[in-house]
Amino acid sequence: MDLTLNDEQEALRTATADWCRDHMPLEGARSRPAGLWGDLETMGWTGMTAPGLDLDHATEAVVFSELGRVLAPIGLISTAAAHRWFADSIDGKVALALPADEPRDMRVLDPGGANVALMWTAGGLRLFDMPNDRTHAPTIDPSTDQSRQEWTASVGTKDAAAPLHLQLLAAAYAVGCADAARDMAADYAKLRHQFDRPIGWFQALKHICSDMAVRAAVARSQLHYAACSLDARDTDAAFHIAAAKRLGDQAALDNGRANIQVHGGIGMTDEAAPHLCLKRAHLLQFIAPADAALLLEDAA
Amino acid sequence: MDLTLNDEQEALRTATADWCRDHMPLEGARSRPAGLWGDLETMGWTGMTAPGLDLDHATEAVVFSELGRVLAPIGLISTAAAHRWFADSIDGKVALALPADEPRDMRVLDPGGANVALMWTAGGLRLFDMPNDRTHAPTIDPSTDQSRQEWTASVGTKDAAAPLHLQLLAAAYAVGCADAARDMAADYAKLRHQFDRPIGWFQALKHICSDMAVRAAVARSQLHYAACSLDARDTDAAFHIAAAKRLGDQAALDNGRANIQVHGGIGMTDEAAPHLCLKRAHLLQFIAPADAALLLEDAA
Amino acid sequence: MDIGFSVEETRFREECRDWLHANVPAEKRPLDAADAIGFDKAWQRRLFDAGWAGINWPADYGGRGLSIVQQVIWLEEYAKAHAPWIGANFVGINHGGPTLILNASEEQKAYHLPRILKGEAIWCQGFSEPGAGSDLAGIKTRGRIEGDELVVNGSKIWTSFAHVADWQELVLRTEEGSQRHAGLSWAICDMHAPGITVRPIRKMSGQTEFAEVFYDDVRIPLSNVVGGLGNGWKVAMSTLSFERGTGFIAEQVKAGQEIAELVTTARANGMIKDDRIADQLSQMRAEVAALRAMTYRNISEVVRTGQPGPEASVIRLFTAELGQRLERMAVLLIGEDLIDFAYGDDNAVQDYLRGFASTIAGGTAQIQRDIIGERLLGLPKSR
Amino acid sequence: MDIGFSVEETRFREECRDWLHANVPAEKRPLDAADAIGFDKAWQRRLFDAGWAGINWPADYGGRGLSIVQQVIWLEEYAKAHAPWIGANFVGINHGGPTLILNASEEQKAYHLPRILKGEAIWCQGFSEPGAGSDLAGIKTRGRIEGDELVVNGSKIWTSFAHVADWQELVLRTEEGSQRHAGLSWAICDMHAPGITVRPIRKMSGQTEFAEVFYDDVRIPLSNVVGGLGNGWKVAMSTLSFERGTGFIAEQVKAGQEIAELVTTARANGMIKDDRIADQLSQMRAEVAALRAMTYRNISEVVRTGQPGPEASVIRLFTAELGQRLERMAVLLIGEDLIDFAYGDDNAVQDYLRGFASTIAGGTAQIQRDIIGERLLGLPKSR
Repeated sequence: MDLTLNDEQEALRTATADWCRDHMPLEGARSRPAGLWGDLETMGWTGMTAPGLDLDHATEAVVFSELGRVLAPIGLISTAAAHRWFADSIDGKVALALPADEPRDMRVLDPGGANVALMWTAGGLRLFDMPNDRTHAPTIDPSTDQSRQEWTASVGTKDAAAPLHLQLLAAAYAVGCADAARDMAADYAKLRHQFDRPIGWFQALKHICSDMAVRAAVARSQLHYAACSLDARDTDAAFHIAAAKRLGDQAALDNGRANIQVHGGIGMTDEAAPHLCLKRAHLLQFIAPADAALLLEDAA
Repeated sequence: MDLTLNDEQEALRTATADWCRDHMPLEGARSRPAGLWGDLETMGWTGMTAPGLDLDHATEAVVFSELGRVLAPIGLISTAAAHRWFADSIDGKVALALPADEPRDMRVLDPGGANVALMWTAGGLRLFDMPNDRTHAPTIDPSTDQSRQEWTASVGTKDAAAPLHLQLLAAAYAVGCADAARDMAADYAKLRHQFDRPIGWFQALKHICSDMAVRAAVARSQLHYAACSLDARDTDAAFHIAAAKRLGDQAALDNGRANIQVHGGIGMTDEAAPHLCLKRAHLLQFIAPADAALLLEDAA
Repeated sequence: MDIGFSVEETRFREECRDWLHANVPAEKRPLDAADAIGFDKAWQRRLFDAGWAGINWPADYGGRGLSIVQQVIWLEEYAKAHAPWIGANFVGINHGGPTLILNASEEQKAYHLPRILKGEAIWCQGFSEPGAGSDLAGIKTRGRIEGDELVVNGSKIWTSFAHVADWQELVLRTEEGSQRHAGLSWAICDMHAPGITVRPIRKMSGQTEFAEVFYDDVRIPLSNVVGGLGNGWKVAMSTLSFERGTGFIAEQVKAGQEIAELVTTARANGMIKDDRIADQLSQMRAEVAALRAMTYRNISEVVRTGQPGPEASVIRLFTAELGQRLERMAVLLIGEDLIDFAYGDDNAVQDYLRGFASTIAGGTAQIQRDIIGERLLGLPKSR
Repeated sequence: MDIGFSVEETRFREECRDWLHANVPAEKRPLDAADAIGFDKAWQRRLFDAGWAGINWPADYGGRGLSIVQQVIWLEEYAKAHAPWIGANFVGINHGGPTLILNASEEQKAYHLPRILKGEAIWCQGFSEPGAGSDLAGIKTRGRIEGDELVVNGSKIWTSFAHVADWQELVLRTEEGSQRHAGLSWAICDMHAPGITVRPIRKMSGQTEFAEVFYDDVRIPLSNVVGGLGNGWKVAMSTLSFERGTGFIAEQVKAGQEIAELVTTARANGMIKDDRIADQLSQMRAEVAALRAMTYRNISEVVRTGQPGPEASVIRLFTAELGQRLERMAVLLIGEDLIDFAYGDDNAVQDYLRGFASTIAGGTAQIQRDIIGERLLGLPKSR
């Protein structure tokens, strides 16, 4: 039993964070450079657990929370899951389809540059072809486009671990998003002065930041535990991953809101970064959401 | 339209507060002197709206929130309502029966010295005889005993205003209880020093107190409005009284809890007063509770 | 205590209702700023001509000179009739005008008040600065006295309608080296004066309705100072006190409309069957009712004593936080369609995003809690 | 990262489980204090004799010298087996003993540690004072040095088990005129010494398990000072750091049992059909899982680096607040029977009332938030 990062994980985490700082900073989330996807593939993040690389989910969750922290493309989640479960059928970027009931149109997130979309449902993953003649519309998250499409031919997997895998990656993104908001708020609270002091000196602001730290730490611990439980193919893995997603989603949203309050007027502006975390957090609520009923089921 | 107290109301409020301070202080709630009930009758609080005195409910609500502030006997609520609606059938103190379904035993609050108990249900008020051979047991609220009894003969009123009247008085008690906790906390926050300052200087404590003030002010405003709406026999009176009870109950409970936190270690002791407010607040939750569904009904 | 209205007041309410019913424009207020200004001015003029502008403003300056209760009745009926937001006239009607009434010279009042009421002069506010937000006394924009003029340098931020405004209520430091609340003055600044630059700021909801304003040797006649040189803090506070009077009526009525709509929506889409949703809606219905009761209580206090009671600061905080809860519920009821929000959309998501301002602008929720603790409960000052 | 246990650890867990299964007393720990002390001592002796006392304490002083992970396993199995609360041995086992291990002389350790492990010596704490609660450095109890003794005067408060304790971990001011953290010492005080008076304090839940302790010229040999004169703050902090290590295991396992019971109860009485209840229970199940994950993570940190990580302060606050949420839910599920609570009852209402202590004792939730903001996020110190 060891829930700290091992040396290899720590090295990968640091390398991811360093690369993101230089090439994919959060502040640029709404207009990523054209060649970015190629770089992400080169870095190996699109297929960390795919046949060939075969890293464990714990390591993947650590890396994906770093990616989530800079609001990396949503398509990375679906692409990484697709490479693990449909390695033979795909090549390149895979967009993320939200669960829908036939024949209602599918909503596909981050469709740019993708030919197929991966749909998550609690019961499994399915891969759908995407039409060539599609229009991309904005979403609330300025980093993410969407398209709508009709139901097409699909391949699926019934492996129970597959939807858990995607849910875990989405949880990692949420934890990263919560971390980002916390750090942004704490940094601003040190920098910004009012009444001749840094605003973080005032308990009212300090405690908003402390609560952000609590939420992020709680969610991150559960994320790591959940990733390990998936690696161990624990019978409880579904429970633990759902718990991680729920806590991650809450942390992302609550921290996203708190971060704006800490920033005051600046936090409401479009040019400052806080709203990017908030809007990403809202989008994440709809991606592989945790099933509350599952969280009530008897532990194994 | 005037929601401030008129001169007569202000005079009655002050007189009530003064009398309570001298003869029925909050600190003595768990052991009231034997002759107290006679004094309460003499002061006229047991029948303010009864035939003869005929004060309005607005005035009664103002006075009852002062009584609730010192955790006056629960039986005052039922006695005042019974004198209004069953003036011919009763004399003296009336205990308060919680709603129950026949044939389950009735739970009767504050039975000491009473021969009859008034049961509140959303549909009406009913008066029950009480057996002579009964035992009194404590409740969570150290100021209030209870007894159990079987169903006896009863008289009832179907006047829709009757249960509203009792609910209004219970709401007034709750608002008073919330006020008491707020004042106790604010006083202690000025008195108690830590780190060479009054603890109320620290925003973390100050803001707990501020939130108590908000809850109490919100509940009190609604209480006054609700009382006026009953006096005016407004079609919305049931809604406004339910709203007042709900907000009053919440304010009493939340302020009760917050007051203990502000007091720290002392707040957890039996000899200090904060727990008296908390426990009264818990008891009040069961007295004429607000119906959430009613609060959703269309406004008239 | 009494929640009824007099016969005269009830008749007045009917007059308001009738006029509004016949005159509220069918078209919505334009979203585009350039179109909106024309709309706002025309609508304000129509209100003035029909006698609905400045109901409780002095008759000498174009008002009706009626009671504050009548003003409340008008505002309630106005909101109930879904009459258009007064938009660009907001600052003049709700801040600038009332401040002038309380503090300005006869000459200043005679010139400005009728123009505000007629929608001829648009005002904006100039209080906050990049370094002076919650700490309003940290103002650094300075006005050097040269002859009979102030020469102004510095900048203001979060100024709504700066790009269309004719006048600005500008609080600036007129005494060199003065600290905090001392040495500030409240001046009427001509927004068309040379040396003023306006930089629009885009909100996270997409609009650019506020801006940063820069002053480069802007000249303001000393005769435009209101309430005397060095009395700026006092003058500015008098506006805030007004805000805490009738300033909440519109928000309170709006909250009532919003909760009614939310209940209707939740019934229609079935989400009301979720006990969590139903419970929150019940809670907010009770809170909205209490907000009206508090507002009435506060108005009654103003009628009785001439000024709002100490609980006015509670209304401010409660209104802001209740408003945010309503907006969050509205967004929750939308479900997945939330994702479709895009800059420029005028819907519940936009209201939600804009709503973050309500616990920030005009004193953060944290500052409000300090004020409540200190003024209402007598706790020691933290700052 | 890995949540599995080694073969050796798994075998150890089975040993714990087997022994506990066979030995956990059928009768409950007595509620009456006088009976409880005999029970506590006998049970601790039984644990010691079977080799379960001080699993990770040094073997030289009666411990087993095993790993911290094995200690965690023992504590988990202990809680899962519903083994009795260690009661009067709590301070010796969880505070006094660990402090001595980290700071005491060979002689002090050799004398006290085995007696603690065997249940022969009961310890109590003497940190808080009437005027020094959240502000622990405000300690005023003073020890004047006379020859080779300290002569102690003052008082302590919130001392659990003071009336049955043999020894006290007493933090007092040994340097006259010293301020704050300086000039404090940590001494072993004989609770049977002349000059000590114990006044029991009744809690709002009815128990008198804690007390105020008064010192009137109480003499303590200087040889009972631990860690050197004037180093009391450092010594006391080392205990707190221990608390933030394995100190939460029992609470974490208990939280797991509580949430399971709440779900069972809510299913049985049908209240789980209320979406609000179901939702809160789901939420708490997720939170309890996260608490275990955090605790494991913290233990892993201790194993790896020898001390808990900075997030230990988060565990403390989260445990306290989650515990209160669980207790509130338990009381909610009782319904109207809550009314029947009376002093002396041992049920969910008592747990709820006692639970108010968890955001007060050992540092209020407010102080914990200061610590998290300052140590974890690097925000400026407020005090």
